[in-house]
Amino acid sequence: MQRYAVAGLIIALCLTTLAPGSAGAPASTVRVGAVIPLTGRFAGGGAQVKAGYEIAVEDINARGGVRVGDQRLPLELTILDDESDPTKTVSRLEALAGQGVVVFLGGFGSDLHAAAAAVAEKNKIPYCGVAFALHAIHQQGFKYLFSPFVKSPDIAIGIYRFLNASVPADQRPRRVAIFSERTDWGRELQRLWTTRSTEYGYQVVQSDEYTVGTRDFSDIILRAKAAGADAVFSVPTPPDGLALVRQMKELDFTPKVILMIRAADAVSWNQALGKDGDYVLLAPGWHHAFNFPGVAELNAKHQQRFGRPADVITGPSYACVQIVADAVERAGKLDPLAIRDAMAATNLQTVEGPVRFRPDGTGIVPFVLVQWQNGTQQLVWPKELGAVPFQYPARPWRER
Amino acid sequence: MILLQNAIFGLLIGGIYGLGAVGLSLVFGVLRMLNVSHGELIMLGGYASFWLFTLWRVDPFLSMLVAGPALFLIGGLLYRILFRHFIHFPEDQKIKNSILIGFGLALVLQTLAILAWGADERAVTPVYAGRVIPLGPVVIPLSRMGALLVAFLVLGGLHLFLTRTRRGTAIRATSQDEMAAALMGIPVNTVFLTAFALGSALAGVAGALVSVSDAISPAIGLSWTLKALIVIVLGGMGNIFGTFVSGLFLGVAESVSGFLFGNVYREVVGLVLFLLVLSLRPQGLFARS
Amino acid sequence: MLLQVEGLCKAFGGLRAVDDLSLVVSEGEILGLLGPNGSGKTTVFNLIAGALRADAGLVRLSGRDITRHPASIRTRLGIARTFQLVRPLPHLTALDNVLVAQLFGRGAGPLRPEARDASRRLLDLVGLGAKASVPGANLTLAERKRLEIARALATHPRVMLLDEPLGGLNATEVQTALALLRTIRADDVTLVIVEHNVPAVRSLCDRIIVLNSGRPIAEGKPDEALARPEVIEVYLGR
Amino acid sequence: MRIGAAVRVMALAGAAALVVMPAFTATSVVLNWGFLILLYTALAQSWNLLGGFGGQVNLGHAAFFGLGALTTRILWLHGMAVSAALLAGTAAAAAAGLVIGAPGLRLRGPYFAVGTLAVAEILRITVGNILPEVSSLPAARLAAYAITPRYYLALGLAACVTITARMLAHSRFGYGLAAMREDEEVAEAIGVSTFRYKLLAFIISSGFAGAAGGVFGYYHLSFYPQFAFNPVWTFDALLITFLGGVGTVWGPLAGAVFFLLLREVLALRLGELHLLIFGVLFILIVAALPGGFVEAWRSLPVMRRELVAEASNSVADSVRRRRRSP
Repeated sequence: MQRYAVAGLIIALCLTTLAPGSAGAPASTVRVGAVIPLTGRFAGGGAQVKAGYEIAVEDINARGGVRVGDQRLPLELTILDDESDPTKTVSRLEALAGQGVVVFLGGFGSDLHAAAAAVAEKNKIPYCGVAFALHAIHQQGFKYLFSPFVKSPDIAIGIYRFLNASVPADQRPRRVAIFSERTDWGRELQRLWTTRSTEYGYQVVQSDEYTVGTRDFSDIILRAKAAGADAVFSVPTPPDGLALVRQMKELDFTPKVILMIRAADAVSWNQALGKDGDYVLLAPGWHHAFNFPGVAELNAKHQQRFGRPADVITGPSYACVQIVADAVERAGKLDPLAIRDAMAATNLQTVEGPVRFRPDGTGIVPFVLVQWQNGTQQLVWPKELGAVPFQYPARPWRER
Repeated sequence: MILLQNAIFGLLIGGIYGLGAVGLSLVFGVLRMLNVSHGELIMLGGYASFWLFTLWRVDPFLSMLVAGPALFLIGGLLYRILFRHFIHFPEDQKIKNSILIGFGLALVLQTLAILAWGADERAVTPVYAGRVIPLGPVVIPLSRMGALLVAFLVLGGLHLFLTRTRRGTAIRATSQDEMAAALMGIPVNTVFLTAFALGSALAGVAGALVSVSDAISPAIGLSWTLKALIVIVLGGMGNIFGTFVSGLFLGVAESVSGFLFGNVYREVVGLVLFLLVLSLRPQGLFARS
Repeated sequence: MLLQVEGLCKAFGGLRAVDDLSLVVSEGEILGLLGPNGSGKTTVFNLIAGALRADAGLVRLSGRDITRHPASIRTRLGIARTFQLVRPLPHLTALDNVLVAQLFGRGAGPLRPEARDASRRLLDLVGLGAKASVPGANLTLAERKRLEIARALATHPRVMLLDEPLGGLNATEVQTALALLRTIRADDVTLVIVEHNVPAVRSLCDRIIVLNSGRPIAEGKPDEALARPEVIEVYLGR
Repeated sequence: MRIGAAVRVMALAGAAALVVMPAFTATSVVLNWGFLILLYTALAQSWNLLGGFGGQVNLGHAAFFGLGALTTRILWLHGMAVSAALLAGTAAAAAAGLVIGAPGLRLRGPYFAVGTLAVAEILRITVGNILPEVSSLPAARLAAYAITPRYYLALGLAACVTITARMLAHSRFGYGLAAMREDEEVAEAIGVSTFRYKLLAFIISSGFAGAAGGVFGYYHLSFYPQFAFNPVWTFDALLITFLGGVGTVWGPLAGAVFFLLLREVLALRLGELHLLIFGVLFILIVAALPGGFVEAWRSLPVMRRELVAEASNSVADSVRRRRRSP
């Protein structure tokens, strides 16, 4: 008997939550929707994105909100979790679209972005997302997709330019091994790194593919070692990155340069690896040492909330909201199409520097490289944004 | 040489596969329940080890001694609160409902872990991590070798417990025939509780080892549960020794085939081997006949 | 010659459960299979019904070789069997238990009301008419035994293999069951029975075969065969 | 009887509402939810055909969903009509069911379950290796995208699978499956060719899973081909079936409505906590109704009768109670 009471209660509860929520009186706020992975495999990155959005919305609303035509409206941000599952991304974005959202903010991770951008395109609602470097998404003729974030083509040449500028010619690494993840992004970068290598004076000597979630990299590492590679480029997920570093140490393979985009983005990298995490380079698109206006305030707020300066993905996420607010102001009305056009014409100073968009929606943003030095992420490139010296070559594991 | 090195790494990974699966196998063998949140219990064990190390620099091999008992208690509680209600259901109902409860529990544990500790990947790197024992042309990583040894010891201890102690014998008797055990005066309800708690404790120990060799995050549970399922079926359901050996077998098979067929197909080849074994020995490698 | 077995062999590991067994069953007779526990009686049933594959030997039904046929085909050709440890389909009602057999046995047809009626008549025949809607798992042992027989009958068998149909029944139930078996025989169904109840066997069977260690040691009319010294030795010797 | 009539009326009304719904809702969110519920109903029911009616727990169902999705999507994007592409996807999945089922169904119980899981994982990883690029609808297709036809496809498929299940439950084939589920050896002994029946059920189940995958491939804007092979498709189907009532005709529908609505509503309302609450409610429901929704519904009249009996037979009850006390 009690069983049925419990069941009945839960079902009743579900029905009450089903009742339509407040539709929101039109035009009293600027409604912005974001679907972010807060649980599941991308949750770590999603948390950084969420922090950026929330702090930015808070800041803008503290300054009185967004001027739309002749009135000032606050931003109203709805954040939903998609559990790192693209089907849920779609259904939840559709739910937001149904609630009268005028702009979407993006989540984290290429596959979720790919799903989300298409929903935005279909609903004709502008979409501003960071934390995905996959360039292929931008090559489908989408009109509503904007991403003020560094993309694979820039990453591909950026690392070579950086090495050529930071390391004297006689000490440069020459032989590159690519640990290539078998995903579209991994392959995109592998292709670009390989094709652009010779013009900058490098040779890709080894290029092995692996699948996400691999636990044993010894064959790949030993082949790279045997090929005499002195630089390793890769875009692993955090667990794969951890495993790679550990096994490189066990197999005593210390290339002079270790580039691990994405895996080393989170501050937990250092906690997980200690000294072994040092010397690793990452290309996160942003760093809290940037000397652009607003960065110091962002860092202060982040420090207050999380006890550390803003994370590398938090900055670009913050910039997204700045760009959206600016576009809404210039559009002068809460019309997605007008906001889209305004966004395409963006020319704004943000926490990630001056941002403009190319016709394909990719942002013209600085390419940055960050290096783990003594347990902290230090900006090492570009020089004009406050970079510290690049520690080179990586010290052999045994001597740390 | 790469092949040999590969095989060694595979063996070390396989030890964790085996230990991760043994707990699930024990619970299934005795209770006929499939706890699909087993991977989440491994995750909790991993976090225990991570925090003990990060806050007080406790060595992960010591923190196993905390993670195991802690998960023993948690497992006991979970059994008392959630799983006990289905224990006297017919077998198919038991399996069905334990899967459902385990699914809900997995969601709860994952979300709690994110709320408490964030979603970032965690791992433990003690000072000796990455040290190796050179052995001719190949190397044996120290910490992972230690993990394999611990897995052996834990398994041996479990074996002794099951064969040499009264309670262990009661557990084995109950897994053979619940009704007969009850008629012989074995307190089957206590046995069920003990077996579930013990299975959880094994997950805790496995989790502590995972934190040394792998990454811990709230989302890792499902992949460990799936791997454990394959390992226990490969070894023969409910056979603890078989489970462990088939873990080693799977680890080596994956690594070696990664070398032979390309890294991206390592898991595929491991699974194909699994299916081959099933087709030749439909009751698993070490089934009790 | 309805059923014919030639040189049947079956070993489990090192144990020879059935060892070069040959026997024949004629149309309309009741044959008893006797023997101490472990003498291979149930294995013989399993081999004839197709639940086990023979290592060697032949099984023929009306001269047709069915040694390689799976159990379901043999059932459809007219061999029905009951199980020593009764096995009703637990979640199906008594009626549905019989109905499935009706639908799939020899001369099976589609699911029509007539099939259900026929099943109901069979339940009535075995005296389970009142239990038609009770799930198999909820029947008593005697009821399950009768359900097994009704289920086997529903496949319209030519020969029925009954594995200890009287086991575990009390005296009254045994009499009811014997009456039922005679009725079945009167309907031209040939019966092969494994049974330990010697008085029942004497009164029911036309002929018996006594097995020991998978081999026949005596054959003939019940009284004669049971009086043979080999048989007495096997039963009483140890 | 009265309840039976009420159910029939409700079912008819519900079906009518589902059919006309697109005409009345302006927002696509409701249709999206409707679509997902119908898709999951179809997928869960397709699992139920083998797992529920036939008792063969298939943990590799995602493989057939994925094959259907992949085949349909590729053919459709290459210019084939959706209907033809869907048929091809269904056929591909059914064919795979034959190829995998013929050897696989010789395994029993947990060995079959985990064996199919392994097959699905092999396919998932291989598809991920061969087709690592995201499959997005081209801009032109996006511009022409409408949810309504997808919704009707899902509705048609869900109806089709449910009707199949209903026919199955009342057919000779269904009786054969039931006998096999209860006791394979007995089923053989009464003339059921268990292997043929299992295989046939497996093929039908896979075919419908493929059709569901095809509808998904036609619906989803952008996903990695590998994603349709993800084990969550198996587990969601299994959970929904278990929750609603395994081996029943209406269980998958009831389970899908509850599962999807609760999950999506909580996700919209509760932000970060939604999975926690979902998990807790899920556990409570399972603890309260361990037999699933359909069984609970069936026992409702019994329960009501007991309630009435308790009220009217209070005298008899008290006598009984007195007798019990020494």
